[in-house]
Amino acid sequence: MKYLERMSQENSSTAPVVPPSITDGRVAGFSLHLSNFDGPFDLLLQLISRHKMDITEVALGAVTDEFISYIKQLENADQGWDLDKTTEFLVVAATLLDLKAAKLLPSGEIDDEADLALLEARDLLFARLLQYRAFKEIAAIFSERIEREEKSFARLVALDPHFAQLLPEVLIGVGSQRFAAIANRVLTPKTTPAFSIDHLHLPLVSVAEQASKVVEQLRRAGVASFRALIADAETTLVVVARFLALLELYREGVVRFEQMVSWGELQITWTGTASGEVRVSDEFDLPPQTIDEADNV
Amino acid sequence: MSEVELHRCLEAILMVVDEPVSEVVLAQIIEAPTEEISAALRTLADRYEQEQRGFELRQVSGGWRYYSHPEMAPLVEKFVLDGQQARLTQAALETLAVIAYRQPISRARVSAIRGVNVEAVMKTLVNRGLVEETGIEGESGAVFYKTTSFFLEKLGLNSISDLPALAPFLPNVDGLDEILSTLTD
Amino acid sequence: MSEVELHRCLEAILMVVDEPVSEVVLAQIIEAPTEEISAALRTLADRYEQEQRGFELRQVSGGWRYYSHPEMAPLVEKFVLDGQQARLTQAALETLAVIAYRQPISRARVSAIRGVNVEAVMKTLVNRGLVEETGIEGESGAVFYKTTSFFLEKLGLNSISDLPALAPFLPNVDGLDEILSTLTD
Repeated sequence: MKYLERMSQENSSTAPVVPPSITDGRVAGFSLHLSNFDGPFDLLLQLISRHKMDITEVALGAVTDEFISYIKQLENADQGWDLDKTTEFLVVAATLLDLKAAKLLPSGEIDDEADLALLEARDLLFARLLQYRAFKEIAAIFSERIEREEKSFARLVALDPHFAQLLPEVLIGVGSQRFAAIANRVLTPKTTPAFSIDHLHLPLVSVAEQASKVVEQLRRAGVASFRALIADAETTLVVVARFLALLELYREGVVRFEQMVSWGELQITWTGTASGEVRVSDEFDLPPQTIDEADNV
Repeated sequence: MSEVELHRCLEAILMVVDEPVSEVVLAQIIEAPTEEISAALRTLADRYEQEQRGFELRQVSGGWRYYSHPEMAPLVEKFVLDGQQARLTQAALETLAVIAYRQPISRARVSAIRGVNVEAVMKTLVNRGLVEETGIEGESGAVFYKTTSFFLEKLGLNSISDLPALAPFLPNVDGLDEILSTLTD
Repeated sequence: MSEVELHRCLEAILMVVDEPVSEVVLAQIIEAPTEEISAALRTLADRYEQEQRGFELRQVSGGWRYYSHPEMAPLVEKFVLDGQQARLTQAALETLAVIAYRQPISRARVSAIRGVNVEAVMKTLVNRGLVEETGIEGESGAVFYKTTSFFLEKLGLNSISDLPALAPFLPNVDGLDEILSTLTD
C-alpha cells in the first residue's frame, strides 16, 4: 500500500476514510489466507456459526475477540488490502467493540445519548447482519435452481420450411440504438480477460509535490473540505497522492481533521505556520525496491 | 373440445416454437378459454412425468416450452457441448439475490447490503446478461439495475413474483426487537 | 437397458436436436446396438400415433426428428401466421447483433461469442431473410454469414456503416478477435 502504483490499481475510494495501518501498510488479502469469506458480514456469520451460536443469541464477547484478532492479522500478512475493504471491516469491528464494552445495556435503561446511540448501532448492525444472512440463504436457493436448470435443454429448433414460408414479414422490434445496446452486451467478453497492465506507464504523481499544493490552498483558506482540496484532481492517482499528503501533514502536526459522521464531509483545518517550508517525507515517492531495501535494514 | 383433442393441439404447436409460448396466445390460437388451456398444460406436463418421458413440458419466463428431462442431462450434453457457462461465484449469487429482491437498485445500495464493494461482480452479472441497467436516478445520477428475462430463464422462473418469499428468511420487526432485547454478552 | 430407459434416452436427445439424427449416431451416444435403436425408434413412433399425440417422430433424410403431426397443420399454420411469430426472439436478436457488428462471421464464432449453440437461431435468421451466406473460408470450410439489405431496410438504415457505434470500452476488433480465439474451439 506504500507505492502509488499499487494503490492506483486498486479500486481507491474517494471517500476520506482511515487508511489501513499506516504504520506498516503491509496488510494482506487475508481473505484468501485465513478463510473463504467475502466481507465483514460474511466473516461475522462464519464466526457465529463456528461457535454454533444462533445469530439471535450471539455471545458477543467471544465473537468480537475473534473478529478483532482477524483484523489484527492484517499487520502480519504480506500484501496490501485496499482501502474499501479495510474500512468495511473496521466499521464492523468498531461497532462490535462498542457493544462488547457496554455489555449491551443489560437493564434496557437508556440513561443518556451515548446509550441511545449504542442501542441504535447495535440494532443497525444486527439488522444488517440478519438481512445479509437472508440474502445468503436466497443465494443458495438460486444456486440450486440454476444447477437444476442447466440440466434441462430447451427445444429450440427452426421451423419446417413448409411453415417458415408462411411467416409474416419479420419485425426486428427494436430501433437501431437498442439494437446497438444489445450488441454491446453480447459482444462484451464473457470471461474477464486477463489484460497485462505492464505496458501501462502511469505518470507518477509525487506526494511531496501534491503536499505543497495542499499546503498552499490550506494556508489561503484556513479550512477546506477534502472534496474542495481534490476538486481539480485530474486522476484518481492525484486524489490518492493528496490524501497521503494530508496524512503526512497530519503527522507533522500542521492540520486537523474533522468528520461529523462516518462517510460525511471531511474538514481539514490548517494549524501550522502562515509561511515557511513544511517538511513532507518522501517515503511515498520512493520506488518499490528502495522501500523493500529500507525495510530490511 | 375433448381432452385428447386439446392435448393434441397443444403438443402440435409447442413442437414448432423456439421460445416459450404464453397460455393466452395458445388460448387464442386454439380458441379455448385460457383456464382450460392452463389446466390442460399442467395435466400434460404431469403425464409426461408419470410416463417417464425423456422430455418435459415446463412453464418458464412467462410461457411453456419443451425441455429435455434433467435426468437425461449427461446424455444430451454429448450433443449440446457448447453453451456451458462458468459457474457463478458465491459473491455473484449473493449480489444477484439482492438485486432480484430489491430491484430496481443502485450499486451503492447493493454494496451496503452485502457489506462489500460489488463493482466487479456487477460487471460480471451485466456481461452474462443476468442483470441490466434500468435507468438513472435524477438527483444522484446513480445507475439502477434490474434482473433480465434471461435471469428468469436461467432460474427456471415464470416471473419475478415466483421467487421464494424473502419474509421467512428475515425475522419480522417485532421478532427482531425481542431478539435484540435478549442479547447479552 | 430397459425399453422404458431406451425410449427416455431417445426422447431426450431428439427433443432438443434441430437436424435429423441418424440411428448410427444415436447408437453411439446411447451406447446400444444400432438395431436396438432402430427398433426402439419405430416402436416410439408407432406409440405416438396410437396415443394420438400432436407430434410425430419421423425418419427424414437419413435421420429422425420430431415434427408436429400433419393433421395439425392447419392449427400450426394459424399459429405461424399469427402476429406473435413476426417478432424476433431475444436469442435471435442477440445473434443478429453479433452478425451485424462482426460480419462476415462463421457460425462457430457466433456460438463462441454468445456462449450457446446458435444453429437453430441462425437458420431462423436465414429463413427470415435477415442473414445470408457469403462464402466459404478456404481452409476450414466454414460458411460465413452477413446481414442482408432486407435487414438494413428493417432497421431503417442505409448501410452497415450507419449502425450506431459500439461502446468505446469494448476492445477493438483486433483485440476482441484475439480474446475470442482463446475461447473458441
